[in-house]
Amino acid sequence: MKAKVRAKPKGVAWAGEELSQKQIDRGSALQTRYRPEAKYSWAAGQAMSRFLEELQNGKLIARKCHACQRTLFPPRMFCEQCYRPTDEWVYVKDSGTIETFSVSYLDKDAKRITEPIFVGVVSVDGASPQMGMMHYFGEVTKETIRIGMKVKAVWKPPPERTGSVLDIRYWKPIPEGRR
Amino acid sequence: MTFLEKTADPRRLRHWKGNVEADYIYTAGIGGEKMLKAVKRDRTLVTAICTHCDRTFFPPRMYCEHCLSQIRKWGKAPGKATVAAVSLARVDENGATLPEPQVWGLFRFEGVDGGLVHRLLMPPGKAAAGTAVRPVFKDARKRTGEITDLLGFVPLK
Amino acid sequence: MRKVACIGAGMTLFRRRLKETPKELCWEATRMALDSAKLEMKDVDAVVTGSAPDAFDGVHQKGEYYADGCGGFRKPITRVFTGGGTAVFSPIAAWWHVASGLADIVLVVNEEKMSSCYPHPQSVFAHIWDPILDRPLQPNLVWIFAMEMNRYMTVHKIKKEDIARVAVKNKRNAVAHPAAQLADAKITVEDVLNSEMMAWPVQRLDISPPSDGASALVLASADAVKRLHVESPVWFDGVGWCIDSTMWTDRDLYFPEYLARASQMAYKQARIDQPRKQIDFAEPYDPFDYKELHHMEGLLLCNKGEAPKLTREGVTQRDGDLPTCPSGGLLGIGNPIAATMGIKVGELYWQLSGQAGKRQIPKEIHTGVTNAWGDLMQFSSVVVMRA
Amino acid sequence: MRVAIVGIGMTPFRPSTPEFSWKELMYDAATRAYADAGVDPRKDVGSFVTCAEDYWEGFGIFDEFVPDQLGAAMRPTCTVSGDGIQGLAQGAMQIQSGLFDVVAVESHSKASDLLTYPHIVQHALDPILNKPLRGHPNYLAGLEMDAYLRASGLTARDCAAVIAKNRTNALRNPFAAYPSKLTADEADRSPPQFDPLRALDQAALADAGIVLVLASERKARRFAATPVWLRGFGWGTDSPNLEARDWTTAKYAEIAAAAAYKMAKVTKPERAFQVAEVDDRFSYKELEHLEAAGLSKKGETARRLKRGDFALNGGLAVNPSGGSLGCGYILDASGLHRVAEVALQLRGEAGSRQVDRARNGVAVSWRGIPTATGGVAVLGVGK
Repeated sequence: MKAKVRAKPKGVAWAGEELSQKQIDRGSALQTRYRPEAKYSWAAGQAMSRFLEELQNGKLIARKCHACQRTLFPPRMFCEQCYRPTDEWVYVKDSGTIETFSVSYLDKDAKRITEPIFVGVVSVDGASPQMGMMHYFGEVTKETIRIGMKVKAVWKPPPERTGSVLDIRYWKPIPEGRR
Repeated sequence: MTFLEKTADPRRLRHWKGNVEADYIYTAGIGGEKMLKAVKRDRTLVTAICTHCDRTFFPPRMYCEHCLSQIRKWGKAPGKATVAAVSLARVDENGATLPEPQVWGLFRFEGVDGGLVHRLLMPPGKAAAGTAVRPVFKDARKRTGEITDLLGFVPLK
Repeated sequence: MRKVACIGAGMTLFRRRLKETPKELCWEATRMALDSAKLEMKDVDAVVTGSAPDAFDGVHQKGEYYADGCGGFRKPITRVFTGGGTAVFSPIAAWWHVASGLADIVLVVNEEKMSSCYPHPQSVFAHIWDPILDRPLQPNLVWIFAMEMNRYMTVHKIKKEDIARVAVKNKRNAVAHPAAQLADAKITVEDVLNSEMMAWPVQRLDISPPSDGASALVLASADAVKRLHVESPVWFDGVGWCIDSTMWTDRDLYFPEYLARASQMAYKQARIDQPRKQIDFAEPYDPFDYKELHHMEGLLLCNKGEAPKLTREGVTQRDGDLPTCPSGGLLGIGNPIAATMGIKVGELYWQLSGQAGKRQIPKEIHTGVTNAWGDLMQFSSVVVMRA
Repeated sequence: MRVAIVGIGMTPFRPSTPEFSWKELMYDAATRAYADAGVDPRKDVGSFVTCAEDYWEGFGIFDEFVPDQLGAAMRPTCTVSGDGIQGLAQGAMQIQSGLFDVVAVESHSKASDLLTYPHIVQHALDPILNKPLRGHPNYLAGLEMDAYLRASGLTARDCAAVIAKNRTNALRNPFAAYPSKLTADEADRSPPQFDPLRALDQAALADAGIVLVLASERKARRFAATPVWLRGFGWGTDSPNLEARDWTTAKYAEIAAAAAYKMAKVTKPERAFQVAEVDDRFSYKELEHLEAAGLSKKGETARRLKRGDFALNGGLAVNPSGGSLGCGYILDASGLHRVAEVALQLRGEAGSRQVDRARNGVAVSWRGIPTATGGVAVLGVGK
């Protein structure tokens, strides 16, 4: 279709009144401020309650589906592929493989930080292939970290654990040949 | 039920706390500035007039919600309003009992589509629909261009 | 299945911060779309709207709040929401309003006002993650892209400069778009590669900017197209959408399988079995430069890992054999999440009806495809349109 | 093309459900619906629709967290940020457009996960005009009740009769969270909270999940259960601006009902149905919705209520489930629950609350304050 090329779409008015940060800061554009109180206490439920309990014990736990034979990590009470309840709890190892990672110079509010955060996905030994969790990596540099690197969880000491993914401080490299 | 096993020990059921909060700065927008700047300046309540529908709106907007025409004509609401509905809130948004009921009203202006939901500043026992009222404002120096520049409505007499 | 056409479109400027309220942005886009279709609200049977997280605009149930700006006053109006995928999904929802026979003329309005939340829209993105598994790690949105991009680059051994070429192409294309926020006629690959490192491998110029904006479309049945004597309707030939599992840490991020499924669904309806040959141009969703490549592969426009090569060879330039993002894309025009409908489905409409002005693809075009992508690297919506 | 409900699944309503995550609650409801329909979601269901809002759930993009527990991973799935009947309508249109033969529609409430409900409702108000005035947002229901009662001639005592009827109906519903043997006199003495609105005029929050399986006419007859035909549906919105909307008539319900009745070819709604599940988020809303949906003529509602017309076997059973007042208010899932209850009644599977000879029924929903949006679904069995 090339017949009727118009300079602009029919009947247009590209509307929009741009404001600068200055206009906001000085209040020359009227504004109303508000902070919602939006607080939650999510029931962790069957699968995540047990997962958190085991983290506090310094262990990682998964659920096995007898139909597809997968070991599902993080654990869930149902298998999303077979659509049936999962069958048993199984412990998996606290070692694994870096599937992907980033070296972040941004914090959660997009503020710049100078000491980068090493973060990524670690697939966990003992779970089905490529099943894992997001976490931090430590004792690495941006030169040494790579996809495929073998890593092991560094746990907080038991009294400091609360039943959280943060009970693992980070995952550190396992020297080659020491698995 | 649906899972093959569930814990029967309620102490093992965990909860996880969090929020979905941020700070917001809402711009009053084209219609909002039209209204709030006039309140701030000289306590005028500006109306929007849709010449296509032949309707007058308060609060004023940049478009008519009936026909989506752009509003190009502005007017002024009467200084007098009528209470169309009343409610006495006895609890606040945290569920706490208020020492005195807050009186809320729906206010209508004659010849104007719309009106305002705001506070009715009179004793709870006397608040009733049908009361003739007028708006009251903050002192000029304290006005910030927000809806709270309007303190509420008081009975005419 | 009734035939459905797009007969009008509109959008606001995309800017970092606009004065208008979300309602007013909706109205501006809606008014422009109605004017372009020469219609009024009395002609419209139903309204569909799309917007991404309520937490951007900062209003709970924001689809209700801004409904009047979309023409929702005393009409059936519905908001659909599939994360970033909403940009191409709400037109699909409007499509089924018409295809089912329920409505003849439907308005689609998408809006996003990201400048309302402080300190940064990215703070709000913290809430899109799983509260127990992910949020304790205080994630930043850019991590998603960095992790996916790294996986994609590593699996296919892709060089960063081949990804940067996408940002350069789109920001240059955007110069011709009247709504563009970050068009740059002079940008080079070196500029992208030298821009600030945000979260390796993602740099500042790999990213589309957060924006305020709205866009709107008018959809009509074949009967209505005839009745209204529409000059150049653009027909919806196929629609598709698909979501992958929530458990994103259990998936290989190198290829968007869910997009391939959504594409197959749409191509089947459009009777397309060789997409690379039968599709003349594409508007793949490009919030980040590598995403355009990822989506070209997911749209089955090339083999896995081949998209960087096509880009390097100039195939995807506006005057190339398979132009991609002739609009300028999210990278060049801006990224008010759901409102990017105007530069995806909207651009397909403008291009295929010959109304794209300076952006008009020079070759003869008959068929275009677009997609949007959303949720946790998990969802895609696809629309195929024909002149 | 006609569309039928062929599968119904719901979890019991509970004030809280600490044993389930939101995913597990949804799985529970979906499993029951698929078992009822006799379908395998991985093979037989073409598309999935969920009705949810981010702030109800506590997520930025709740859509992410939907597919697995519905059997929807790697399938066409979407969120409707709306009421259950709006979601039902989208599912029906997907079938009517020829895309799919079977669609699952889900909605749920995990209100017990939400600690600051009144604040969230306040957060839905216009940020410039209303939000800065703060306050518990139910003052809006108080204002509307005042406006409606004076315009309709109904009284707070009539509203108390609604509360008593629904809480008592709920005694016959094993899934209800708030059944009680309550008289209108007792309800009338409930302490005021947003006068004229009293504590018991407000339905209490509950958790529950609802899933319906829809099928095209072609497929519907292959399922085990009696198909319940979705004969008509509609939805509508009045002005979202508090100041500009109608405060004495539920315009959205009028618009929705007009569309649904047109589709279902219902010309005399007040005589067309044996059962109606009508939004009763607040007691007065049941009466307002009955009138707006044409189920009771304005001016006759008080008399008909007193005469018992809306009782379980009074001619038009209104909220035999117990409604939101008796079952608990489950946010946007309320609309889907109303449809589910009507469908169970029409199947003759409503147990001790079964309405005699129920062949045709209607469900009316509302999205709650501060919205002016609702839906209507007309259901029937037989040809």
